[in-house]
Amino acid sequence: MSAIATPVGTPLAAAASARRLRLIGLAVIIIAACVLPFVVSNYRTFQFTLVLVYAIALLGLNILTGYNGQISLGHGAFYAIGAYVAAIMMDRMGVPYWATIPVAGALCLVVGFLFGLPALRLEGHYLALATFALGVTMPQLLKNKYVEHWTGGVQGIVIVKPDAPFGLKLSPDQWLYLFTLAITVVMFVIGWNLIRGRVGRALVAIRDQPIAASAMGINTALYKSLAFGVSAMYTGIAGALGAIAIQFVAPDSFGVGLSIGLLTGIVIGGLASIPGAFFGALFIQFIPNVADQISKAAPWAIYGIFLIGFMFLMPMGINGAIRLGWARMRHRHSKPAQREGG
Amino acid sequence: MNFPAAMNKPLLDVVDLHAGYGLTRVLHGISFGLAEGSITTLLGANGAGKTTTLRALCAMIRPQGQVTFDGQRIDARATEDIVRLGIAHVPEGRGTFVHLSTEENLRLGAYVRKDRAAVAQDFDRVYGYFPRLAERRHQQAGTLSGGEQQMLAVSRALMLRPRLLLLDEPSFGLAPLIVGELFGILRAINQRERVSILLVEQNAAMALDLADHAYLIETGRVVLSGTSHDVKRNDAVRASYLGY
Amino acid sequence: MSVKHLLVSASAAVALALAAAPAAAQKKYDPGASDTEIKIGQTMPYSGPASAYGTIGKAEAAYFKMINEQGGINGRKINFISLDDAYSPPKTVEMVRRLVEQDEVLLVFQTLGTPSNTAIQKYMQAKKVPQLFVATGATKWNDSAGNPWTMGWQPNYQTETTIYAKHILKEKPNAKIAVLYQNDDYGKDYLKGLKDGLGDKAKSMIVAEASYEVSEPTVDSQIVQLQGSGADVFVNITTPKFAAQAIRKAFDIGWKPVHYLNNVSVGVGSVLTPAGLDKSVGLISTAYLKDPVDTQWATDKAIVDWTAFMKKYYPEGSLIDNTNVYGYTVAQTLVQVLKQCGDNLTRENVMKQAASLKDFAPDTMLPGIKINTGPKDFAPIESVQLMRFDGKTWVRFGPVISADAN
Amino acid sequence: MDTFVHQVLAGLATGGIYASVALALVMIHQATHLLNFAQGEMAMFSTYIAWALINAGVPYWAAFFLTIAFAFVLGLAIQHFVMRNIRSTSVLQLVIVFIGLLVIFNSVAGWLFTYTIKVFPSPFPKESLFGQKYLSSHELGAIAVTLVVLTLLWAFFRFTALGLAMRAAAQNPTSSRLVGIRVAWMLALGWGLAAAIGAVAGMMVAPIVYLDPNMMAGILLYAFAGALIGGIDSPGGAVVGGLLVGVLENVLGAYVVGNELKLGVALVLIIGVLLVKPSGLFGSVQVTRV
Repeated sequence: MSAIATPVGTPLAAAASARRLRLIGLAVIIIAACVLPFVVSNYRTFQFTLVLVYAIALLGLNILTGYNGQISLGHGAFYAIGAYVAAIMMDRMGVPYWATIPVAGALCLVVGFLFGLPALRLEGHYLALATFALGVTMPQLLKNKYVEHWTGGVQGIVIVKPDAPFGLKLSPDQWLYLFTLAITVVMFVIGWNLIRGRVGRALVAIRDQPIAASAMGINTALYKSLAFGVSAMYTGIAGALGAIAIQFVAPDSFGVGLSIGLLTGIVIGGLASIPGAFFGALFIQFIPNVADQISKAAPWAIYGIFLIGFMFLMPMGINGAIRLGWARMRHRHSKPAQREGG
Repeated sequence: MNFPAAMNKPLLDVVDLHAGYGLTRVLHGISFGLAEGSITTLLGANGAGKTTTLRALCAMIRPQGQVTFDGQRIDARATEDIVRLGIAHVPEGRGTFVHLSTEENLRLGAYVRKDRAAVAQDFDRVYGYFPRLAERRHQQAGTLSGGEQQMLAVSRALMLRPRLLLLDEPSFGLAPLIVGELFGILRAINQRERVSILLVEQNAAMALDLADHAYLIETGRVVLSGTSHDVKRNDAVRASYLGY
Repeated sequence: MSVKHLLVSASAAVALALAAAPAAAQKKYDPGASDTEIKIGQTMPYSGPASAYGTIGKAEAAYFKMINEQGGINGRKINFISLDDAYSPPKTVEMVRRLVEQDEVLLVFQTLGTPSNTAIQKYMQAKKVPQLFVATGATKWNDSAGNPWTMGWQPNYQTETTIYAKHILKEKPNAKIAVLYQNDDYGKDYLKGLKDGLGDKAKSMIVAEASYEVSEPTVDSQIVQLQGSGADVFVNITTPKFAAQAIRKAFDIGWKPVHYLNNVSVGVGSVLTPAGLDKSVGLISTAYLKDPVDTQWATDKAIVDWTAFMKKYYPEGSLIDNTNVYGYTVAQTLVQVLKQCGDNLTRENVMKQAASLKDFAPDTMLPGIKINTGPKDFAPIESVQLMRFDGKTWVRFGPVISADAN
Repeated sequence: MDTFVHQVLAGLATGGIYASVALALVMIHQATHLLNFAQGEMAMFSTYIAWALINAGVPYWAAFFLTIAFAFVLGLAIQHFVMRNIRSTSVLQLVIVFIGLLVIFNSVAGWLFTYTIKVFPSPFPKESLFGQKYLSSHELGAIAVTLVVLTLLWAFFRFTALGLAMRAAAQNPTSSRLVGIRVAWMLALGWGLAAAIGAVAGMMVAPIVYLDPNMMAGILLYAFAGALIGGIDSPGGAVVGGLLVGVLENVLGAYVVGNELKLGVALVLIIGVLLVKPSGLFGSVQVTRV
C-alpha cells in the first residue's frame, strides 16, 4: 500500500542510484517551478498557484487518510476556516496577508485536534459520516446570523490581492505564486520529515496494526487526534492561501464538493505518497476544465468517467502507477532470480 | 507411482503437482494417492508444503499438474465446483464465519445440498458428535472457544456429506484432551460414514495412529510414503518427526 | 474609469440616443471584436448543485446561433464561449480570468449567481471589461458610480418584495405575515426587501420566519411551522421545486393565507402544474416575462416564435421551463446593445450603449414593460406588474409598477 | 400542541423517505460491506425510467415492476462491468468509484430529462385517509411500502439460504468458496437487490419531493445517518433510524435550534449516540470498515 516502499529485492546499488536520480529530479522540478511564472501568462500562473494551494491541502489530508487511515469527507471545512481567517483578518482587521497564514494554520490545528478527540472512537462508516457532517454543516455555520457580522454571511467577503513587496517588478499573480511556492516548499519539507520520522512510522503502524501499535506503547489516541490536527493545519493554510489568490470567500465556495474533491485528489494522486499530493492537485485543478471542454451537456458525466477510468487504470493512483512503471523498467535490468524468496 | 498394492483405483490421485504464491514456488511436483475410505496423512515440517497442497487441491491457489478425483480431472476447476463434487476442506485457522451463529455456520456447510430432509437429520448427527455445539447453537461463532470452533469447522465440513474431508492441522492450538476427543470422532466418522480423510498434521504421532497411509513431504516433494505402520518404523521419521 | 469620465461618456451616450443613429464613426475595436466576429464570454453552473440553471446558458447560446445564421450583428458573427463554473465562486474567478486574459472576450455576459458575480466584480472593474446583465437579482448591481463595468438585468429581488409589502399594507393593513425563504443571498435579499417595504410595521406584522437549505428534501416541516403561527399572509420566497412543495403542502393541510409567491417561481409549467393548478388558485406574484405555458399567450406571436426557436435551435431544452424564455430575452437585450454599438466595438462603448437603452421592449416581455437604462441607471428592468393566478392563467391587475415609484 | 403532533407526523413522513433509502444502503452493506454513495442517484435514475414508462402509457404497476427489474439489472451490470474490474487495495478507491458513478448518473439524468421538476404519480388515493389532514395517503402508503420491503428483506436474510450465503460471502469470501458459495454471484446479486430496493424507494419518494436529478442528493445523507444510527446490519434498525432522523430533525427545527442549524445539530446528536453505542441502536456488535 505504502507507495514509499521500494520494490522487493531491489539491489542496494540500484536503490542508491534511484535516490540520486530522485534528488536530481527534485532539483529540476523546483527550478522549473521557480521559472514557471516568468514563462507562462498571468492566468496560467494563477492556475498553478491554485495547484500549489491544493497540493498543500492534499498533503494534509494524506497525512490523515493516507498515512493514518482515517477517512475524512469533510476537510473542506478546515479549508473554509483557513480561508475565512485570512479574509476576516485582512478585511476586518487590516492585518497584512502574510500574517494571516500562521494564524489560519494554528487555529485549524486546534480545531482539528479537538475534532479528532471524539473522532477517535469512530471508524470507517461512522468517521465518514462524522466528517461528512462537518463538511455539510460548515457552510451553514458560516452564514449563520450570529457570525454574519464577521463572515459577511451569504454575501461573503471580498479581499484585495497583495502586490509584490519592496518594489519588485512582479505582477501580483507572479508574486503570489512565488509566495505560495515558498510556503509549499516549507510545508512539504516539514511534512516529509514528519512522515519519514518517528511520528510517521507511528501513524502508519496505527493504520496497519492498531492493536500491535498500542501494544508497542504508541499512544494511539494522541497520535490519531494529532494526525487530525496537523492535517487540518495543512488544509487551513491552504485555505488561507486559496482565499488570498481568489480574493473572495463565501459559503458557496466551500460546499461538500470541495471536501469530496480533496478526497478524490489524494486517491487519484496516490494514497500515502508525498508526490501524490501534486498529481492529485493537478487532477482536481485541471480535469474539471477538460470535462467541461469535452461536453457542455453533461460535464459531470465526463468527470465521473475520468474518476472511474483512473481507478481502473491506476488503482494505486498516479504516483503508484509511475512507481510501478519505474520498478518494471528497473526490473528488466535486474535478474529474475533476485525476485525469488519471500 | 508408489501406491500400495492394495489400492487399485484411488479416490484422489495427484500427479506432479506444482503450486506457489506469486513468484514463490512451494510445491515442486508432488504425487500421491488416496484410497476410497482411507485416512491418509501428509507429514512434514513447517513450510514443507502440506497446507499448500491442500489449498492447491481445492483451487484456493492455482495448481499446475494433474489432480483426479473419482476419475474426473479437477485441477482446472473452481473451488465452488470442487466442493460440489464432495470435497470438504477444513482450512488452516478454521475459517469460521465469526459474525454468524453456530447454527448458521452449519447451514452454510450444507449450502450446496438440495436434500433438505437429510440436511435436517445431519444437524442432529453433528450435534450428536459434538453436543457442545448443540448448547451453543444460537451463539455468535466468533465467541466460541478454540476447541469449539475447531469442532464447528469439522461439523461444517460434515454438513456437506463429503466423500473426502481435507483437514488442515485440526489439533492446532487445542488442549491434548480435546485433540484426543476430536481424533476419536474423526475415526468414528471415517469408519461409520466411509468418509475418506486427507489429514495434514504437525503432531505426527497422533496422525500416524489415526491414518492408515502416510506421505512425508520435504520442501515440496514426497520423500517417503507407505502404510502408517511402515512409516512409523522408519528411522528417519522416528528421529525427526516422532522424537524417539 | 473615474466617475467624471463616466459622466462624460454618459452624456455622449444621451446625445447619441437623441441623434438616434448608431455610433457611425470609423471602426474601433477592443480585444474580442473584429470585422468578422464578436467574442462573448460567460460562466454557468452546468454541473454541481445549481445545474438546473445551466439551461439559461444553453438557451442563450442557441439564440446567438440563430442570430449568426441570420447574418450576425452588423455583419459580425457572435463567438459565444460559455464555461462551467459548477456554481463555485473560485471556479468562476478562474474561468472568467481565462475568458478575459486568454480567450480575450469583448465582454462577459450573464454570469449566474450572486456569489460568483461578487467574486469577479472587482476584477472586472480593474480590467475594465463589461460584466453585462448578470443573472442575479441582487440590488448591488445597480451601482454605476462604484462599479461602472457591471450591470444587472432583471428586476432586483428587494424591489419585488417591497412591492408585495406595499400591496399588503394597502390590502391587509393588519395582516399577520409568515415568510418562507431559502437560506442564501437570494432568499435574504428578498426578506430584506419585504422588511424595508413594511418599514417600522415589519416587526409587528411578520409573525413567523422559516428558512430552508437547498439540500433539504422537503419544506413540509417549515409549512407546518408557519401554519402554526396563525398567519393569514404567506410570503413564499422559494425556488421552483420548493415553491411547488410549499403550495401543495399549504393547500393539503388546509392553510389558506393570502399567498405571495416570488417571481423566481411563477412558471405555470415548471411550478404551478406540478403543485396542482387547483391548489395554486389565488397566488399573487409579479411578472415581467410572458409564460410559455400560460394559456393567455398560447397564440401570442412572441411565444409562438420562441417555441419555433426552441424546436429548431435548442431541441433538447424544455418547452415548459420559463427560464428558457428568460435566457432568450436577455440574449435579445445583448444583441440590441451590440447593434447600437455599430462599428465602435470598444468595451467602453459597449457599456455606454448598455447604459443607453431607451424603451427597448423584447417581444417576450409583458406588454407595457420596457427596458430603460442611463448613465446613472444600471437597472434595465425596473417595472413589473402584479398578477393573480385564477387556476388557468395569471391575471395581471393594477398598473405596471416601477421601482422608482417606491 | 396540534402543531407539535403535526410536526412529529410530518417528521415520520420524511423519515419514511430516509428509511426507504436506508434499506437500500443496508442491503448493499450486507452483501458487500460497503456503503455505496451512488445508491441515491441510481434510485433517482431508475425513477426517471419509471416516469418515462408511465408517460409512454404503461400502467403504473407494470411500470413499477419493470423499473424494479431494470434497476436490478443496472445493479448487476455495475458490479459486473465496473466494480469487479477495480483492483482496489483500499476501500478509498471504491469510494472514488462510487463518487464517479454518483456524478455520472446525476449528470446524465439532467441531460436526458432536463432539470425541470416532474410530477411522479402516486398509486394511492388522492384524498387523505381516516379523515385526518396530517399525512397524505401517499405518505402513509410510502411508509407501508417501506415496511413491506423491510419485512421481505428481514425474511430474506433471516430464513433463506441465499440471504445467509450473501452475508457469509461479504464476511469471509474464502470460507464461503470452501462451502460452495459463488462469491462473485453473491456480490452481483447484492448490487442488484440494493438497486431494486433503491428503485422502490425512489418511486415512493418522487411523489413527495418531485422528481428531479438532485432529488436524492439531500436524502442520501439523512438515509446514511438513519442506517448508521439504527445499525447498518439491521434492516429494522435502519427503518427506525430513518424515522428517528426525520422526527428529530423536524422537532429540532421547529422548537429547539431553528431551521438553519437543525441538520448540524441532528448530526451531532447522532454522532454522539454512535460514540456511546458504536454499532448503532439495533446493530449487532462487530467491526465495520467503510
